[in-house]
Amino acid sequence: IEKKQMQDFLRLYSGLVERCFTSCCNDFTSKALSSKEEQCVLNCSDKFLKHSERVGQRFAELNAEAMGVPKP
Amino acid sequence: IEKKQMQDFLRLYSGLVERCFTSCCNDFTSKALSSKEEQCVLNCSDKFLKHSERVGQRFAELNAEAMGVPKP
Amino acid sequence: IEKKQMQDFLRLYSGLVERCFTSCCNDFTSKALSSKEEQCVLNCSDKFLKHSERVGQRFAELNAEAMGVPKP
Amino acid sequence: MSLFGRGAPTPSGAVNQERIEMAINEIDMVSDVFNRIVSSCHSKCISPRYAEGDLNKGESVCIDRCVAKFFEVNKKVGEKMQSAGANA
Amino acid sequence: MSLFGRGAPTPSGAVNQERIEMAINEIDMVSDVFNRIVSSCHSKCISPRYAEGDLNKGESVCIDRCVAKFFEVNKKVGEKMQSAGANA
Amino acid sequence: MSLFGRGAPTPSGAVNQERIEMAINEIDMVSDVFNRIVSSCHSKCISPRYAEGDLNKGESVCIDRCVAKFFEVNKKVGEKMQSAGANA
Repeated sequence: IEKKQMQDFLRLYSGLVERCFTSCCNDFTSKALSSKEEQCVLNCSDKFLKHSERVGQRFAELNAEAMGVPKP
Repeated sequence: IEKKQMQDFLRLYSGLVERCFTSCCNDFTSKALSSKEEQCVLNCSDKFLKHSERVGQRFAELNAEAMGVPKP
Repeated sequence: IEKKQMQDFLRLYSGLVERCFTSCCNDFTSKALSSKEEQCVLNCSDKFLKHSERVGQRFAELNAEAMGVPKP
Repeated sequence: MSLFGRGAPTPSGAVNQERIEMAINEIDMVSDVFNRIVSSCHSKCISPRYAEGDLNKGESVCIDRCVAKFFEVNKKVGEKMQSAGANA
Repeated sequence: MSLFGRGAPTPSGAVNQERIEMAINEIDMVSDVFNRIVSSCHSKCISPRYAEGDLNKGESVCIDRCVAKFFEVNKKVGEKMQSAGANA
Repeated sequence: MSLFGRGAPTPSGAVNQERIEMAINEIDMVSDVFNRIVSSCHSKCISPRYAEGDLNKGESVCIDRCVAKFFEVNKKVGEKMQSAGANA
Protein backbone atom coordinates (compact mmCIF):
# COMPACT_ATOMS: atom_id res chain seq x y z
CA ILE A 1 0.00 0.00 0.00
CA GLU A 2 2.98 2.27 0.65
CA LYS A 3 4.15 1.21 -2.78
CA LYS A 4 0.78 2.25 -4.21
CA GLN A 5 1.07 5.71 -2.68
CA MET A 6 4.59 6.04 -4.03
CA GLN A 7 3.31 5.13 -7.47
CA ASP A 8 0.47 7.62 -7.23
CA PHE A 9 2.89 10.31 -6.16
CA LEU A 10 5.22 9.57 -9.05
CA ARG A 11 2.37 9.61 -11.50
CA LEU A 12 1.17 12.95 -10.15
CA TYR A 13 4.71 14.21 -10.43
CA SER A 14 5.25 13.15 -14.00
CA GLY A 15 1.80 14.46 -14.94
CA LEU A 16 2.81 17.82 -13.51
CA VAL A 17 6.05 17.85 -15.48
CA GLU A 18 4.19 17.04 -18.68
CA ARG A 19 1.54 19.67 -18.08
CA CYS A 20 4.00 22.46 -17.27
CA PHE A 21 6.23 21.49 -20.16
CA THR A 22 3.27 21.63 -22.53
CA SER A 23 2.09 25.01 -21.24
CA CYS A 24 5.46 26.71 -20.90
CA CYS A 25 7.75 25.40 -23.61
CA ASN A 26 6.94 26.39 -27.15
CA ASP A 27 10.24 27.54 -28.51
CA PHE A 28 12.48 24.83 -29.86
CA THR A 29 15.14 27.00 -31.45
CA SER A 30 17.26 26.16 -28.42
CA LYS A 31 17.56 23.14 -26.15
CA ALA A 32 18.13 25.23 -23.03
CA LEU A 33 15.24 26.60 -20.98
CA SER A 34 14.96 30.38 -21.37
CA SER A 35 14.60 32.35 -18.13
CA LYS A 36 11.02 33.13 -19.13
CA GLU A 37 10.24 29.44 -19.66
CA GLU A 38 11.93 28.59 -16.38
CA GLN A 39 9.84 31.11 -14.46
CA CYS A 40 6.72 29.78 -16.13
CA VAL A 41 7.61 26.22 -15.14
CA LEU A 42 8.25 27.22 -11.54
CA ASN A 43 4.95 29.11 -11.29
CA CYS A 44 3.12 26.33 -13.07
CA SER A 45 4.34 23.60 -10.74
CA ASP A 46 3.81 25.81 -7.70
CA LYS A 47 0.27 26.50 -8.78
CA PHE A 48 -0.39 22.90 -9.69
CA LEU A 49 0.63 21.70 -6.24
CA LYS A 50 -1.55 24.31 -4.54
CA HIS A 51 -4.36 23.38 -6.87
CA SER A 52 -4.02 19.67 -6.07
CA GLU A 53 -3.88 20.42 -2.37
CA ARG A 54 -7.05 22.48 -2.50
CA VAL A 55 -8.83 19.85 -4.57
CA GLY A 56 -7.67 17.29 -2.00
CA GLN A 57 -9.20 19.28 0.87
CA ARG A 58 -12.56 19.68 -0.85
CA PHE A 59 -12.46 16.08 -1.98
CA ALA A 60 -11.91 14.87 1.57
CA GLU A 61 -14.74 17.03 2.92
CA LEU A 62 -17.20 15.97 0.26
CA ASN A 63 -16.17 12.35 0.60
CA ALA A 64 -16.81 12.51 4.33
CA GLU A 65 -20.25 14.05 3.69
CA ALA A 66 -21.07 11.36 1.17
CA MET A 67 -20.18 8.48 3.52
CA GLY A 68 -22.98 6.01 3.84
CA VAL A 69 -24.32 6.92 0.42
CA PRO A 70 -24.39 3.78 -1.76
CA LYS A 71 -21.51 3.69 -4.19
CA PRO A 72 -22.28 4.06 -7.88
CA ILE B 1 -11.05 -11.92 -13.80
CA GLU B 2 -14.30 -10.75 -12.24
CA LYS B 3 -12.20 -8.16 -10.45
CA LYS B 4 -10.76 -7.09 -13.79
CA GLN B 5 -14.23 -6.58 -15.25
CA MET B 6 -15.26 -4.61 -12.20
CA GLN B 7 -12.23 -2.40 -12.64
CA ASP B 8 -12.97 -1.91 -16.33
CA PHE B 9 -16.52 -1.00 -15.51
CA LEU B 10 -15.45 1.51 -12.89
CA ARG B 11 -12.95 3.06 -15.26
CA LEU B 12 -15.61 3.38 -17.95
CA TYR B 13 -17.89 4.91 -15.38
CA SER B 14 -15.43 7.49 -14.14
CA GLY B 15 -14.42 8.30 -17.73
CA LEU B 16 -18.06 8.94 -18.49
CA VAL B 17 -18.42 11.25 -15.50
CA GLU B 18 -15.32 13.18 -16.53
CA ARG B 19 -16.45 13.48 -20.12
CA CYS B 20 -19.95 14.68 -19.30
CA PHE B 21 -18.66 17.04 -16.65
CA THR B 22 -16.25 18.56 -19.16
CA SER B 23 -18.90 18.95 -21.86
CA CYS B 24 -21.75 20.16 -19.70
CA CYS B 25 -20.33 22.23 -16.85
CA ASN B 26 -18.81 25.55 -17.77
CA ASP B 27 -20.34 27.90 -15.28
CA PHE B 28 -18.57 28.12 -11.94
CA THR B 29 -20.45 31.04 -10.49
CA SER B 30 -22.36 28.47 -8.44
CA LYS B 31 -21.50 25.11 -6.95
CA ALA B 32 -24.93 23.63 -7.63
CA LEU B 33 -25.80 22.05 -10.96
CA SER B 34 -28.23 24.22 -12.94
CA SER B 35 -31.24 22.41 -14.40
CA LYS B 36 -29.75 22.96 -17.85
CA GLU B 37 -26.47 21.40 -16.79
CA GLU B 38 -28.30 18.52 -15.16
CA GLN B 39 -30.28 17.79 -18.30
CA CYS B 40 -27.09 17.93 -20.34
CA VAL B 41 -25.38 15.48 -17.99
CA LEU B 42 -28.31 13.07 -18.15
CA ASN B 43 -28.42 13.19 -21.95
CA CYS B 44 -24.66 12.94 -22.17
CA SER B 45 -24.43 9.83 -20.01
CA ASP B 46 -27.42 8.28 -21.71
CA LYS B 47 -25.87 8.86 -25.09
CA PHE B 48 -22.46 7.71 -23.96
CA LEU B 49 -23.86 4.39 -22.76
CA LYS B 50 -25.73 3.87 -26.03
CA HIS B 51 -22.60 4.83 -27.92
CA SER B 52 -20.47 2.34 -25.95
CA GLU B 53 -23.04 -0.35 -26.46
CA ARG B 54 -23.12 0.20 -30.21
CA VAL B 55 -19.34 0.27 -30.42
CA GLY B 56 -19.32 -2.95 -28.41
CA GLN B 57 -21.66 -4.66 -30.90
CA ARG B 58 -19.60 -3.63 -33.93
CA PHE B 59 -16.41 -4.48 -32.09
CA ALA B 60 -17.65 -7.98 -31.32
CA GLU B 61 -18.75 -8.55 -34.94
CA LEU B 62 -15.48 -7.30 -36.42
CA ASN B 63 -13.46 -9.23 -33.86
CA ALA B 64 -15.29 -12.40 -34.79
CA GLU B 65 -14.61 -11.74 -38.48
CA ALA B 66 -10.95 -11.10 -37.77
CA MET B 67 -10.48 -14.39 -35.86
CA GLY B 68 -7.64 -16.40 -37.21
CA VAL B 69 -5.90 -13.33 -38.56
CA PRO B 70 -2.42 -13.10 -37.00
CA LYS B 71 -2.29 -10.57 -34.18
CA PRO B 72 -0.32 -7.36 -34.74
CA ILE C 1 9.72 -8.41 -17.04
CA GLU C 2 9.43 -9.75 -20.58
CA LYS C 3 5.70 -9.53 -20.07
CA LYS C 4 6.07 -5.89 -19.01
CA GLN C 5 7.96 -5.07 -22.21
CA MET C 6 5.34 -6.85 -24.24
CA GLN C 7 2.67 -4.77 -22.54
CA ASP C 8 4.58 -1.57 -23.15
CA PHE C 9 5.00 -2.47 -26.78
CA LEU C 10 1.31 -3.21 -27.18
CA ARG C 11 0.37 0.03 -25.49
CA LEU C 12 2.72 1.96 -27.77
CA TYR C 13 1.19 0.16 -30.70
CA SER C 14 -2.40 0.89 -29.80
CA GLY C 15 -1.49 4.50 -28.99
CA LEU C 16 -0.02 4.78 -32.46
CA VAL C 17 -3.14 3.36 -34.06
CA GLU C 18 -5.33 5.78 -32.15
CA ARG C 19 -3.14 8.75 -33.00
CA CYS C 20 -2.96 8.00 -36.72
CA PHE C 21 -6.65 7.21 -36.86
CA THR C 22 -7.45 10.55 -35.23
CA SER C 23 -5.15 12.52 -37.55
CA CYS C 24 -5.98 10.78 -40.79
CA CYS C 25 -9.61 9.70 -40.71
CA ASN C 26 -12.20 12.42 -40.81
CA ASP C 27 -14.58 11.23 -43.45
CA PHE C 28 -17.27 8.85 -42.26
CA THR C 29 -19.39 8.76 -45.39
CA SER C 30 -17.78 5.39 -46.05
CA LYS C 31 -16.50 2.59 -43.86
CA ALA C 32 -13.59 1.79 -46.17
CA LEU C 33 -10.28 3.63 -45.95
CA SER C 34 -9.77 5.95 -48.94
CA SER C 35 -6.38 5.69 -50.65
CA LYS C 36 -5.57 9.15 -49.30
CA GLU C 37 -6.41 8.08 -45.76
CA GLU C 38 -4.41 4.91 -46.19
CA GLN C 39 -1.33 6.82 -47.35
CA CYS C 40 -1.72 9.19 -44.44
CA VAL C 41 -1.91 6.28 -41.98
CA LEU C 42 1.19 4.65 -43.45
CA ASN C 43 3.17 7.88 -43.31
CA CYS C 44 1.87 8.64 -39.85
CA SER C 45 2.87 5.30 -38.38
CA ASP C 46 6.20 5.38 -40.19
CA LYS C 47 6.91 8.80 -38.81
CA PHE C 48 5.71 7.90 -35.35
CA LEU C 49 8.08 4.96 -35.16
CA LYS C 50 11.00 7.08 -36.31
CA HIS C 51 9.99 9.73 -33.84
CA SER C 52 9.84 7.23 -30.96
CA GLU C 53 13.18 5.80 -31.95
CA ARG C 54 14.82 9.21 -32.00
CA VAL C 55 13.25 10.15 -28.67
CA GLY C 56 14.53 6.83 -27.32
CA GLN C 57 18.10 7.61 -28.41
CA ARG C 58 18.10 11.07 -26.83
CA PHE C 59 16.37 9.69 -23.75
CA ALA C 60 19.04 7.04 -23.29
CA GLU C 61 21.85 9.58 -23.71
CA LEU C 62 20.36 12.07 -21.30
CA ASN C 63 19.53 9.34 -18.81
CA ALA C 64 23.12 8.15 -18.91
CA GLU C 65 24.31 11.73 -18.33
CA ALA C 66 21.92 12.15 -15.44
CA MET C 67 23.07 8.97 -13.67
CA GLY C 68 24.11 9.65 -10.13
CA VAL C 69 21.85 12.69 -9.92
CA PRO C 70 19.35 12.15 -7.06
CA LYS C 71 15.93 11.15 -8.30
CA PRO C 72 13.06 13.62 -7.91
CA MET D 1 -13.71 -16.09 -5.86
CA SER D 2 -10.19 -14.90 -5.22
CA LEU D 3 -7.51 -14.82 -7.82
CA PHE D 4 -5.08 -16.17 -5.29
CA GLY D 5 -7.27 -18.66 -3.49
CA ARG D 6 -5.64 -22.11 -3.42
CA GLY D 7 -8.09 -23.88 -1.22
CA ALA D 8 -7.48 -24.44 2.49
CA PRO D 9 -3.70 -24.73 3.07
CA THR D 10 -2.91 -21.14 4.07
CA PRO D 11 -5.98 -19.80 5.90
CA SER D 12 -4.85 -16.54 7.47
CA GLY D 13 -2.24 -15.72 4.83
CA ALA D 14 -4.72 -16.09 1.98
CA VAL D 15 -7.25 -13.87 3.68
CA ASN D 16 -4.72 -11.11 4.23
CA GLN D 17 -3.70 -11.30 0.62
CA GLU D 18 -7.29 -10.92 -0.50
CA ARG D 19 -7.98 -8.02 1.80
CA ILE D 20 -4.87 -6.26 0.62
CA GLU D 21 -6.00 -6.79 -2.97
CA MET D 22 -9.37 -5.27 -2.23
CA ALA D 23 -7.89 -2.33 -0.39
CA ILE D 24 -5.56 -1.66 -3.30
CA ASN D 25 -8.44 -1.80 -5.74
CA GLU D 26 -10.41 0.71 -3.74
CA ILE D 27 -7.42 3.04 -3.44
CA ASP D 28 -6.94 2.68 -7.18
CA MET D 29 -10.51 3.72 -7.83
CA VAL D 30 -10.52 6.68 -5.47
CA SER D 31 -7.24 7.92 -6.82
CA ASP D 32 -8.53 7.53 -10.37
CA VAL D 33 -11.50 9.78 -9.55
CA PHE D 34 -9.29 12.20 -7.66
CA ASN D 35 -6.89 12.50 -10.57
CA ARG D 36 -9.75 13.14 -12.96
CA ILE D 37 -11.02 15.93 -10.73
CA VAL D 38 -7.55 17.46 -10.43
CA SER D 39 -7.22 17.41 -14.19
CA SER D 40 -10.75 18.60 -15.07
CA CYS D 41 -10.79 21.42 -12.55
CA HIS D 42 -7.31 22.49 -13.58
CA SER D 43 -8.56 22.90 -17.15
CA LYS D 44 -11.69 24.72 -15.99
CA CYS D 45 -10.17 27.03 -13.39
CA ILE D 46 -6.46 27.64 -13.86
CA SER D 47 -5.36 30.17 -16.44
CA PRO D 48 -2.41 28.77 -18.40
CA ARG D 49 -0.41 31.99 -18.34
CA TYR D 50 1.39 31.27 -15.06
CA ALA D 51 2.32 34.85 -14.24
CA GLU D 52 2.49 33.89 -10.57
CA GLY D 53 2.72 30.73 -8.45
CA ASP D 54 -0.18 31.38 -6.10
CA LEU D 55 -3.81 30.62 -6.69
CA ASN D 56 -5.66 33.89 -7.02
CA LYS D 57 -9.04 34.48 -5.38
CA GLY D 58 -11.03 33.69 -8.53
CA GLU D 59 -9.16 30.46 -9.13
CA SER D 60 -9.61 29.33 -5.52
CA VAL D 61 -13.35 29.92 -5.56
CA CYS D 62 -13.61 28.23 -8.95
CA ILE D 63 -11.81 25.14 -7.63
CA ASP D 64 -14.17 24.80 -4.66
CA ARG D 65 -17.23 24.99 -6.89
CA CYS D 66 -15.68 22.79 -9.52
CA VAL D 67 -15.00 19.95 -7.09
CA ALA D 68 -18.50 20.23 -5.64
CA LYS D 69 -20.03 20.19 -9.11
CA PHE D 70 -17.98 17.18 -10.13
CA PHE D 71 -19.37 15.31 -7.13
CA GLU D 72 -22.89 16.33 -8.15
CA VAL D 73 -22.32 15.03 -11.66
CA ASN D 74 -20.88 11.83 -10.26
CA LYS D 75 -23.99 11.37 -8.12
CA LYS D 76 -26.43 12.08 -10.97
CA VAL D 77 -24.67 9.67 -13.28
CA GLY D 78 -24.57 7.03 -10.55
CA GLU D 79 -28.32 7.36 -9.95
CA LYS D 80 -28.98 7.18 -13.66
CA MET D 81 -26.95 4.03 -14.06
CA GLN D 82 -28.55 2.35 -11.10
CA SER D 83 -32.03 2.99 -12.47
CA ALA D 84 -30.86 1.88 -15.92
CA GLY D 85 -29.47 -1.30 -14.32
CA ALA D 86 -32.78 -1.87 -12.53
CA ASN D 87 -34.74 -1.58 -15.80
CA ALA D 88 -32.37 -3.72 -17.84
CA MET E 1 9.67 -17.69 -18.03
CA SER E 2 6.94 -16.93 -15.57
CA LEU E 3 7.11 -14.20 -13.02
CA PHE E 4 5.72 -16.57 -10.48
CA GLY E 5 7.55 -19.72 -11.42
CA ARG E 6 9.34 -21.18 -8.39
CA GLY E 7 10.60 -24.38 -9.92
CA ALA E 8 8.83 -27.68 -9.44
CA PRO E 9 7.12 -27.62 -6.00
CA THR E 10 3.59 -26.50 -7.05
CA PRO E 11 2.97 -27.89 -10.53
CA SER E 12 -0.75 -27.39 -11.05
CA GLY E 13 -0.96 -24.25 -8.94
CA ALA E 14 1.81 -22.51 -10.84
CA VAL E 15 0.28 -23.35 -14.18
CA ASN E 16 -3.09 -21.97 -13.20
CA GLN E 17 -1.48 -18.80 -11.96
CA GLU E 18 0.32 -18.37 -15.24
CA ARG E 19 -2.75 -18.98 -17.33
CA ILE E 20 -4.73 -16.52 -15.30
CA GLU E 21 -1.97 -13.95 -15.78
CA MET E 22 -2.05 -14.46 -19.53
CA ALA E 23 -5.80 -14.25 -19.69
CA ILE E 24 -5.73 -11.03 -17.72
CA ASN E 25 -3.11 -9.57 -20.03
CA GLU E 26 -5.18 -10.36 -23.04
CA ILE E 27 -8.30 -8.88 -21.51
CA ASP E 28 -6.25 -5.81 -20.63
CA MET E 29 -5.14 -5.43 -24.20
CA VAL E 30 -8.54 -5.92 -25.78
CA SER E 31 -10.14 -3.54 -23.33
CA ASP E 32 -7.39 -0.97 -24.02
CA VAL E 33 -8.20 -1.10 -27.73
CA PHE E 34 -11.93 -1.07 -27.05
CA ASN E 35 -11.61 2.00 -24.84
CA ARG E 36 -9.58 3.81 -27.48
CA ILE E 37 -12.26 3.10 -30.07
CA VAL E 38 -15.02 4.26 -27.74
CA SER E 39 -13.14 7.46 -27.11
CA SER E 40 -12.03 8.16 -30.71
CA CYS E 41 -15.41 7.44 -32.24
CA HIS E 42 -17.14 9.49 -29.58
CA SER E 43 -14.99 12.48 -30.60
CA LYS E 44 -15.60 11.84 -34.28
CA CYS E 45 -19.32 11.07 -34.22
CA ILE E 46 -21.12 12.48 -31.19
CA SER E 47 -22.08 16.13 -31.18
CA PRO E 48 -21.27 17.61 -27.77
CA ARG E 49 -24.49 19.57 -27.47
CA TYR E 50 -26.47 16.78 -25.83
CA ALA E 51 -29.92 18.06 -26.70
CA GLU E 52 -31.24 14.51 -26.40
CA GLY E 53 -30.16 11.19 -24.90
CA ASP E 54 -30.66 8.98 -27.94
CA LEU E 55 -28.24 8.41 -30.76
CA ASN E 56 -29.66 10.01 -33.87
CA LYS E 57 -29.51 8.30 -37.27
CA GLY E 58 -26.40 10.18 -38.42
CA GLU E 59 -24.53 9.40 -35.22
CA SER E 60 -25.44 5.72 -35.39
CA VAL E 61 -24.22 5.33 -38.96
CA CYS E 62 -21.10 7.30 -38.16
CA ILE E 63 -20.31 4.97 -35.24
CA ASP E 64 -20.61 1.86 -37.42
CA ARG E 65 -18.27 3.26 -40.03
CA CYS E 66 -15.92 4.67 -37.45
CA VAL E 67 -15.43 1.31 -35.71
CA ALA E 68 -14.91 -0.42 -39.06
CA LYS E 69 -12.38 2.21 -40.12
CA PHE E 70 -10.51 1.93 -36.84
CA PHE E 71 -10.17 -1.81 -37.44
CA GLU E 72 -8.85 -1.09 -40.95
CA VAL E 73 -6.28 1.31 -39.57
CA ASN E 74 -5.31 -1.21 -36.93
CA LYS E 75 -4.78 -3.81 -39.63
CA LYS E 76 -2.74 -1.52 -41.89
CA VAL E 77 -0.50 -0.46 -39.04
CA GLY E 78 -0.06 -4.07 -37.95
CA GLU E 79 0.96 -5.12 -41.47
CA LYS E 80 3.37 -2.22 -41.70
CA MET E 81 5.00 -3.09 -38.41
CA GLN E 82 5.33 -6.74 -39.31
CA SER E 83 7.07 -5.92 -42.56
CA ALA E 84 9.25 -3.37 -40.72
CA GLY E 85 10.11 -6.06 -38.19
CA ALA E 86 10.95 -8.48 -41.01
CA ASN E 87 13.35 -5.97 -42.59
CA ALA E 88 15.03 -4.90 -39.36
CA MET F 1 7.57 -3.74 4.16
CA SER F 2 6.69 -6.03 1.30
CA LEU F 3 3.21 -6.69 0.12
CA PHE F 4 4.07 -10.34 -0.18
CA GLY F 5 6.15 -10.83 2.96
CA ARG F 6 4.77 -13.67 5.04
CA GLY F 7 7.47 -13.87 7.67
CA ALA F 8 10.33 -16.34 7.51
CA PRO F 9 9.10 -19.49 5.69
CA THR F 10 10.33 -18.72 2.13
CA PRO F 11 13.55 -16.72 2.46
CA SER F 12 15.05 -16.72 -1.02
CA GLY F 13 11.73 -16.93 -2.85
CA ALA F 14 10.31 -13.94 -1.02
CA VAL F 15 13.35 -11.82 -1.72
CA ASN F 16 13.25 -12.55 -5.43
CA GLN F 17 9.59 -11.69 -5.53
CA GLU F 18 10.29 -8.36 -3.85
CA ARG F 19 13.15 -7.50 -6.13
CA ILE F 20 11.11 -8.32 -9.18
CA GLU F 21 8.33 -6.10 -7.86
CA MET F 22 10.74 -3.23 -7.39
CA ALA F 23 12.30 -3.67 -10.80
CA ILE F 24 8.86 -3.67 -12.39
CA ASN F 25 7.91 -0.50 -10.55
CA GLU F 26 10.99 1.25 -11.77
CA ILE F 27 10.45 0.12 -15.35
CA ASP F 28 6.86 1.32 -15.01
CA MET F 29 8.01 4.74 -13.94
CA VAL F 30 10.67 5.16 -16.59
CA SER F 31 8.31 3.99 -19.30
CA ASP F 32 5.64 6.40 -18.01
CA VAL F 33 8.08 9.31 -18.39
CA PHE F 34 9.27 8.04 -21.75
CA ASN F 35 5.72 7.79 -23.06
CA ARG F 36 4.95 11.30 -21.90
CA ILE F 37 8.00 12.61 -23.73
CA VAL F 38 7.08 10.72 -26.90
CA SER F 39 3.61 12.18 -26.74
CA SER F 40 4.56 15.76 -25.80
CA CYS F 41 7.35 16.05 -28.34
CA HIS F 42 5.16 14.51 -31.01
CA SER F 43 2.63 17.29 -30.43
CA LYS F 44 5.32 19.96 -30.37
CA CYS F 45 7.42 18.82 -33.33
CA ILE F 46 5.53 16.64 -35.79
CA SER F 47 3.28 18.30 -38.32
CA PRO F 48 0.01 16.35 -38.56
CA ARG F 49 -0.18 16.49 -42.33
CA TYR F 50 1.81 13.30 -42.94
CA ALA F 51 2.81 14.04 -46.50
CA GLU F 52 5.78 11.73 -46.07
CA GLY F 53 6.95 9.01 -43.69
CA ASP F 54 10.40 10.35 -42.89
CA LEU F 55 11.29 12.89 -40.26
CA ASN F 56 12.43 16.04 -42.01
CA LYS F 57 15.43 18.05 -40.83
CA GLY F 58 13.35 20.55 -38.84
CA GLU F 59 11.40 17.82 -37.08
CA SER F 60 14.57 15.93 -36.18
CA VAL F 61 16.24 18.97 -34.66
CA CYS F 62 13.05 19.87 -32.85
CA ILE F 63 12.84 16.40 -31.31
CA ASP F 64 16.41 16.58 -29.99
CA ARG F 65 15.78 19.94 -28.34
CA CYS F 66 12.37 18.92 -27.11
CA VAL F 67 13.69 15.86 -25.27
CA ALA F 68 16.52 17.91 -23.74
CA LYS F 69 14.08 20.59 -22.63
CA PHE F 70 11.73 18.05 -21.12
CA PHE F 71 14.62 16.73 -19.03
CA GLU F 72 15.40 20.29 -17.94
CA VAL F 73 11.81 20.84 -16.88
CA ASN F 74 11.82 17.53 -15.07
CA LYS F 75 14.94 18.60 -13.17
CA LYS F 76 13.61 22.03 -12.26
CA VAL F 77 10.34 20.60 -11.00
CA GLY F 78 12.22 17.96 -9.03
CA GLU F 79 14.40 20.58 -7.36
CA LYS F 80 11.37 22.67 -6.55
CA MET F 81 9.54 19.78 -4.98
CA GLN F 82 12.53 18.76 -2.93
CA SER F 83 12.92 22.25 -1.51
CA ALA F 84 9.14 22.41 -0.92
CA GLY F 85 9.40 19.07 0.88
CA ALA F 86 12.28 20.39 2.98
CA ASN F 87 10.26 23.43 4.06
CA ALA F 88 7.04 21.56 4.75
